[in-house]
Amino acid sequence: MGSHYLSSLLHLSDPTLPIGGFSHSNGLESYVQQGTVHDAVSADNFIRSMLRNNIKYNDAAFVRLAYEAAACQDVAEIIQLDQECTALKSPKEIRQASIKLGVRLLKIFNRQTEHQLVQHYDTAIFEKEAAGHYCIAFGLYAFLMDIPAKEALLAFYYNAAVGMVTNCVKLIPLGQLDGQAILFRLHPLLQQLTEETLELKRELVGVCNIGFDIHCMQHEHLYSRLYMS
Amino acid sequence: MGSHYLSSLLHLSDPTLPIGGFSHSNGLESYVQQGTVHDAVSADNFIRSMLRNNIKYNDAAFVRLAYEAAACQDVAEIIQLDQECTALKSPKEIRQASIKLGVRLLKIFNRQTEHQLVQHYDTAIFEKEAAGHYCIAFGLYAFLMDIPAKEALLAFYYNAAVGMVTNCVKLIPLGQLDGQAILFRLHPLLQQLTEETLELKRELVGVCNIGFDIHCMQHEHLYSRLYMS
Amino acid sequence: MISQLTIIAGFREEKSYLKDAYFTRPFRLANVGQYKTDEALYLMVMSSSPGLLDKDQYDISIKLEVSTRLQLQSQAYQRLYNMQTGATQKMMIALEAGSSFSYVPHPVVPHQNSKFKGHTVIYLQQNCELLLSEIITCGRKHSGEIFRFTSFQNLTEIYYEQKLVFKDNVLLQPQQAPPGTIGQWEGYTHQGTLVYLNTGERPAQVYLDKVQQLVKEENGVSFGLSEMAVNGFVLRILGNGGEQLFNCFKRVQEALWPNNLLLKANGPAKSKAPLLIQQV
Amino acid sequence: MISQLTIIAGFREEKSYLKDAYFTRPFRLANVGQYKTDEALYLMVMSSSPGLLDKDQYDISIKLEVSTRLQLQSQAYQRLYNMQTGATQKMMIALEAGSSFSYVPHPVVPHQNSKFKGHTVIYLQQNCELLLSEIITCGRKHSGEIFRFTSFQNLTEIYYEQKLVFKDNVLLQPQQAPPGTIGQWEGYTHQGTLVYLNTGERPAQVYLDKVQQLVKEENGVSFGLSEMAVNGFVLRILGNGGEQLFNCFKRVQEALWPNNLLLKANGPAKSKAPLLIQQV
Repeated sequence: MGSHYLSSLLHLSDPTLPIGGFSHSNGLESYVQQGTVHDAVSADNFIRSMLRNNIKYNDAAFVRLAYEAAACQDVAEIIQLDQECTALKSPKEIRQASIKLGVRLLKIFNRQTEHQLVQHYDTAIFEKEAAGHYCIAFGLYAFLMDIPAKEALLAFYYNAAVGMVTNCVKLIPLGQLDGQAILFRLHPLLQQLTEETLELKRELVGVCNIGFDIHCMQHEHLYSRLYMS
Repeated sequence: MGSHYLSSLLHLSDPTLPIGGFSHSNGLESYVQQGTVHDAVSADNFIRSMLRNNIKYNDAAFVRLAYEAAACQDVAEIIQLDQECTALKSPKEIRQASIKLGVRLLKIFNRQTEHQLVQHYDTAIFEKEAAGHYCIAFGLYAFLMDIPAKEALLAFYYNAAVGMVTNCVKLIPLGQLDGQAILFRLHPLLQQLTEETLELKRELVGVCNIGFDIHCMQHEHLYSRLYMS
Repeated sequence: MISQLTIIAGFREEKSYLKDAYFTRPFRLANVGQYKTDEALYLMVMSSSPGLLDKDQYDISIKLEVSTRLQLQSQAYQRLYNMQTGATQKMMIALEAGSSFSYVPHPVVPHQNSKFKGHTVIYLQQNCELLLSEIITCGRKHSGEIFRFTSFQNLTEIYYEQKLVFKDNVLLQPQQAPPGTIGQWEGYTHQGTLVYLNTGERPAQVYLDKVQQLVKEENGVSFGLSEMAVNGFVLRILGNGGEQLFNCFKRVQEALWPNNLLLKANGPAKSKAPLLIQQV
Repeated sequence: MISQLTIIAGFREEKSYLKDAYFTRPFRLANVGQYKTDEALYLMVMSSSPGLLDKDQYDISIKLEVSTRLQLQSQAYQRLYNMQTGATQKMMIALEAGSSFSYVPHPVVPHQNSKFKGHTVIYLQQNCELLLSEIITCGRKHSGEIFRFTSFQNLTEIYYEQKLVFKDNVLLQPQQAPPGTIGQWEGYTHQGTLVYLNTGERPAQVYLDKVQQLVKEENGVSFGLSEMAVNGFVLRILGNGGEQLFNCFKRVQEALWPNNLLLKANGPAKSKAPLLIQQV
C-alpha cells in the first residue's frame, strides 16, 4: 500500500511547519497594491501563472534535481544546485526567503535524523559554499525519507499552492470559501505540473519570469533600508 | 504510483484548512493550568495517550466506519454513526467543536463536488437528525475522493498529532523545535495506530477516557455562562 | 449460572406500584418505600450471593409504564470474583411516556482476575426522566488489591424514540492500559459517572449549578459536569473511595428526585432556576 | 554560416589597448575611443549583415588581460530573421584580475518565425567589474509584427572563480506561453535586464540609489532593482520601446563607467555613497 512514507511526506510538506510559509507574497503584495490582483479570478490567474511558469521551472525543478543528486549520493552536485539557485534568484527578498525556509527546514529535520549527505550539505552552508535553499533541502529530505519523487513533487506543489491561496485570502482579501474554491480547481494542474517537472529538460531549468521578478524587486525597494534612510 | 489521490488527501487533511483546528485543546488547557502538562516530556505523554487511548477508539474509528459506510452507499449507517458520535462525546465543548469542524469541512468540500451521499447527509443535518461530525465528514470524503482507507487514517492521525503539538507549543509553551521533536517521534505510533484502527473490534468503538473527559468538562465549566452570570 | 430479574412498575390512582416481578436466584426484591411520603415506588434489588462468579449471567429487565416513578436501590457493593471465562450482565430498562427512573447502585468491586462485560440499554419515550449512575473501583483496595482484575467493560446506551442519545463505553484492562496514564484514571482508584436525562420540555440546565456546588464540596476528587446534546447532563468523577463517590451520587440523586421536572410541569411553581435551590 | 569574433584586450603603460583581434564575415571591429580622455579601450562590433539568418552561428570570445578596461559597443539593433532551423550565438568573456568590462548592446528584434538560442558565459577573477545588459523586443512592432517569433532563448551565466554567481535563463515562446500573462511581459512589448557585478571590495550598493533615481524618470515602464548575493545588482525592466530601454541602460552605463569602483580604490576620493551622485 506504500503508506510507509506518507507520514514523512505529510510532515515534510506540512504547511504549518514552523519554518515560515513557502511564499511569493512579496510579488503578490505589489500586484495587490497596484490593483492587478484584486479578486478571485485575478488571484487564480496569479497562482496558476506562478505555478506553471515560475515554480515548475525553478523551485519544483530544483526539488527534483536535488532528489536525483541525493539518490546518486552526489554532494558536489547538491552544492552546485544550491549555488545555481542563488545565482538564479535575482530578487533579494525571494532569495533570502528561500534560504531562510531552507535553513529552518534543515535545522528541524537534522535534529531528528543523521544522514551523511545532509552533514556535507550543512558543512557547505557553514563554510558559505552553499546557502541552504528550501527546494534543495526539500528534495534532499524527500529522498532520504523514502518518499517517491513524484509524490514529493506533488506535495511540494500542493504546499506552494496552499501558501499562495492563503496569501491571496489575506492580502486581497478573499473569502475563505473563495480561496478553497481556487485550491480545489488547482488539483488537476498540480498533477499535470508534477508530471511535467519529472520530464523537464535541464536547459529549461531556471527560466526567468521577468514580471514576477520585477514585482518582487519593487516590493523590496519600497521597504528597503535605502529608502528608509 | 498511486498518487492520483494524493493531492486530495493533502487537501482533506491540510492543517491549514479554514475550519478551525482538530483540537483537544480544552482538555489540554486544564492540564496545563493544573501543571500536569508542563514540559516536553509531559506533552509527549499527553499526546501519546490521547492518540492511543482516545482518538484510536473514537474519532479515528469513526473515520474508518464512515468510510466503510460510504463504500456501501449506506446513508442510514452514516447518520447512525453521526448520532453515535454525538451520544459518545459527553463533554459539550468537545462535541460542539467536532460538529463545528465537520460542518465547515462539509461546507468547503460540498461546494466543489456533488455526491448523493453527502447530499443525504447534509439533509439529515439540516433536519437535525445528524449533527455533522468532523470524523464522519472526513471518512465520507476520503472515500468519495478515492483515498485508500489506510492513507486516509494515517493522514487523519497526522493531522490530529500536529494539531496537538501546535497546541502544546502554544499553551505550555514549548520551543518550536521541541514540538517538532515530539512530532518526529510520533511517526511510528501513527503508523501503528493506523493499522490497529483498521482492525479495531466494533464493540471497542467509543471507549471512554474519563480523565480526558473530566478535564474537558472542567475547562468548559470554568468559562461557561453559568459562572459568568 | 443465568439469573433473571424482571420488574414491571405500573401506575394507578396517582400512585406507582409494583405491577409484576419475576426473579431467579440470587435475586430478591424488596419494597423499601413504606416510610416514604411521596407516591413513587422504591425497590431494592437484593442478592443472596456476595457477587458475580465465573460464567454468571445476569439478565435484568425493568419496565416503567406510563407516568410511573421508580427509584431502584442496590443492597451492597457488587463484587466480581476471580474468573476464567468471565461474567456478564444485561440490563434493559424501558420507560413509557411520563415515567421517571432513578438508580444509583453501589460501587462495583472487580477482584483479582475478574472478567466482566455489562450492557445496559435504556429506552425513553416522551416526557421521561432518568438518573443512572455507575461507580467502578480498582478492586479490594484495603487488601492492597489494586487494578488486578483482568478486564471490565460496561456499555451503557440510552435511546430516545429509537435514536441513540447517550453512549458510554467503559473499558478497563489494567494490564494492557495502565489506569494511571494521563487521560485515564490519572492516579485515582475509583471512577464514577452519573447521567441525568429528561425528555420533557423543562430544561435540565437548572440543575447544573446545584450539582456543581454539591460535588465541589468533595475533597480529593476530580470531576467534570457537562450538558448533553439532549436535555440532560453527565457527571464524571475520579476519586479514591467508593463510599465517598456513592454518597456523593446519592446526594445528587436526593437533590434531583423530589424536584422531578415532569411533575412540576403541571404544578404551581413555574419559575425555573430557583426551583431546586430553594428546596434543598 | 559560422562567424567568429575574438578580442583580446591588453594593458600596457597604464593604458588598455587592443592586443589581438580575429574576426570572420560579417564581423568587423572598430576602435571608437579616439576622442575619449580616459585610458580605457572602446571597441564597436560592426557587421556587414543586418542580422542573423537561419543556421547562422556566432561565436564570440573576448578576453581582458589583467587591469584592462574595455567598453564594447554594438552598431545597431540585432535582427533575427525568419528561420527553419534557427540561429545560435555563443559568447565567452573572460576577465583577468583587475579588469573591467562594460557592454550595453542594442536591442534584439526577433522577426516572425525566428528561432534563436544564445549562451553567454562570463568568467571573473578578483577585483573585476562587469556591466552587461540585454534588451529583447517583441519583433518589428511598427509593422505590427508583435510576438510572431517562434522561440528566443538566451542563457547568461557569470562565474566568479569557478562558482556560478549569476544565471539568467530567458525563454520566450509566444505561441506556447503568451507573454501578456501575469508574471511575464504583462502587456509590455520590450524587456531588458542589466547586471552589474564587482568582485572588488568596494560595495556596489553605493550605485543602487542613483540607478533607482535614473530609471524612475522613465515613463511607461515597470522596473525592479535588486542586490545580488555577490557584490552587484540586477535591473529588470519592461517597457514599450527599444530606444527608450536602450537609452536608459546607456545612461546607467554612463553613470557607472567613469566611477569605476576598482580605479577609485586607489584614488584620493575614499567616501563611498556620495561618489557617484556628485559627479553625474
